[in-house]
Amino acid sequence: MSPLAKLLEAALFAAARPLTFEDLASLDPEAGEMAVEAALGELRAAYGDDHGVELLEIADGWQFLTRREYAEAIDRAQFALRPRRLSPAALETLAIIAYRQPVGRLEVDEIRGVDSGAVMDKLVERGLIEVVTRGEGLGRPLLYGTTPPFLEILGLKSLDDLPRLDELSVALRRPAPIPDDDP
Amino acid sequence: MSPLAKLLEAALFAAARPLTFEDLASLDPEAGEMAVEAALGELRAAYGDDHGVELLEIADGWQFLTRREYAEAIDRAQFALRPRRLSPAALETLAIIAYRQPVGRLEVDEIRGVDSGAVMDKLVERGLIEVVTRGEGLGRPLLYGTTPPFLEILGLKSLDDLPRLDELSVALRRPAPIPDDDP
Amino acid sequence: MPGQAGGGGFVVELEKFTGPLDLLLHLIREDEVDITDLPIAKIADQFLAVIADLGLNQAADYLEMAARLLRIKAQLLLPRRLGDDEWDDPRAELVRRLLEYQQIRELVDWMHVAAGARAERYARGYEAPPPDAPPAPLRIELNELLAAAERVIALIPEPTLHRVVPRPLDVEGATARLHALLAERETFGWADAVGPQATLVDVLSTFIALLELAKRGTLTLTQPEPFGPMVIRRESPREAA
Repeated sequence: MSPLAKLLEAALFAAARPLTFEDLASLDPEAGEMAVEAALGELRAAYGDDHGVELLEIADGWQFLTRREYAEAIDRAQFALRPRRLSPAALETLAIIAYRQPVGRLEVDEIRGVDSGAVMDKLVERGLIEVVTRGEGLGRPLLYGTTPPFLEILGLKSLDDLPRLDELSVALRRPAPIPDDDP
Repeated sequence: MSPLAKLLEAALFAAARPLTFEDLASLDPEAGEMAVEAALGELRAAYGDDHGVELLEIADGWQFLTRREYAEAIDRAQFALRPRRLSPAALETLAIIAYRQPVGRLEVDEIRGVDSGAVMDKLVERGLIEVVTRGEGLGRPLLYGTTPPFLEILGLKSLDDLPRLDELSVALRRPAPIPDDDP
Repeated sequence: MPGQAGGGGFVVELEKFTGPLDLLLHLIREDEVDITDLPIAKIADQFLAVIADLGLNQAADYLEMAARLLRIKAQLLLPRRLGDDEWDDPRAELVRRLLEYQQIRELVDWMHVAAGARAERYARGYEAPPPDAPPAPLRIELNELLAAAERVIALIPEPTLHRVVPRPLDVEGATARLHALLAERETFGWADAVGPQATLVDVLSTFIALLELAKRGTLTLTQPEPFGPMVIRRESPREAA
């Protein structure tokens, strides 16, 4: 590998989080964008099928993650902590915020049909949503949006990777048989 | 690489600590010691000179570490990149203090409509605001103002370079309908 | 046997529902009925039975939904004239909400799968100790600060801009001086009143003080002839009254 590719590799290994293209480019201020692009390509090629880890595009950045087929063994050995799962209520709230952002608490409450204050506080605490602005209406309510860590826990490159609402509504019209439910 | 070597690679990558030989052997209960030994050798060979990370045997076991020659660049980048930004709450608080200085905490709370103590403590910690005097009123409250680093970060020569509030409103507000006094 | 995979029928449990809409949707799916033509009477009864079973009939959100369902049921039972075009289906709002919510649940399922797939991958577990370097520089854009200022301004219901006007006039001082003069002499002139080396501010202050005291009846101001000097005379309280 080229020295630049090795430098990127080292940085991506050192960071436990996705690094953006700008992050990577800043590692060597003398390298141009083209060189960084090429080095990234080199790195992706090097970490092909023949490795236990792979280089993935997540949250507008790049991150090394282990291949899925090794999850069980690593899990069993308990060398690493599995990320905490989100509760259905948390996922529901996140879904609404992801699609309606910026969105206020009242609107989330209304769509869910329950008070969502506690769930939203938890999500803020976990860094999955944040206040992005204030609304126009009465009391200028705080409006929330999703954060890069939200994309990280779903393994998404960007919000565009979420299914489009109109794609979904087509699927929703027919009374869908629940998959995998039959024994 | 052999499947076992890839499994070891994934586990070593995911582990928060160095893994001992026994740890590694426990990943696949069916693999014998010889096979684990061989897979480790395979892995060491794969991460030879041609990588930015290397597999090292240190006191407590095996661990992937970035090569030393890249450490400096990564450290440098780590502080050069991603300049920290202020949260909307911090910016609002800072704006109030910049324009109202010297100003007490109560007044800031009142304008923002929320408790601003924690945010102000952070701003003090970051050297953006400081106690400049004490007020006249009850309890002689601490009054805050902005610091020279605040101006420096904004690239302003002095506080006079801050746009006046009335200019600001003209510049940023949507053209408001002129209120009709006479019906 | 794959006991835990999929699901063997619907096991009703508390955590299973994230709210009344979730429960409602569950009942609708279970009955395989059409959301857009909701059999309200049946669904309402089932809803009430389930929340009573689960002890959810204490939860405000569920109770509110139960009340809503019963109201819609009652409205549907009211007789209406044939060919009444004005009639609004009382179910309409609930149906709209249910469809919207159903879409959200679909997204949740999708996100659940995505999060599950991501959870099968581990990120680097070992985090190198932070470098012994200065912390990242802080960046604030002037625009950001101004936008924040603007947000703050918008927060203040009535923008109260206090303009501090310097008040160099010293009417109080002039009043005190006039009182002192009145205590000494019964009459005196303008020159005495205003004092030596009077500034414009002194003149104005003294003049306002004179007018004020005259109004109060403390003194009288007379000018015996046009363009002549002004005479200031003490007024006794009795005469003033």
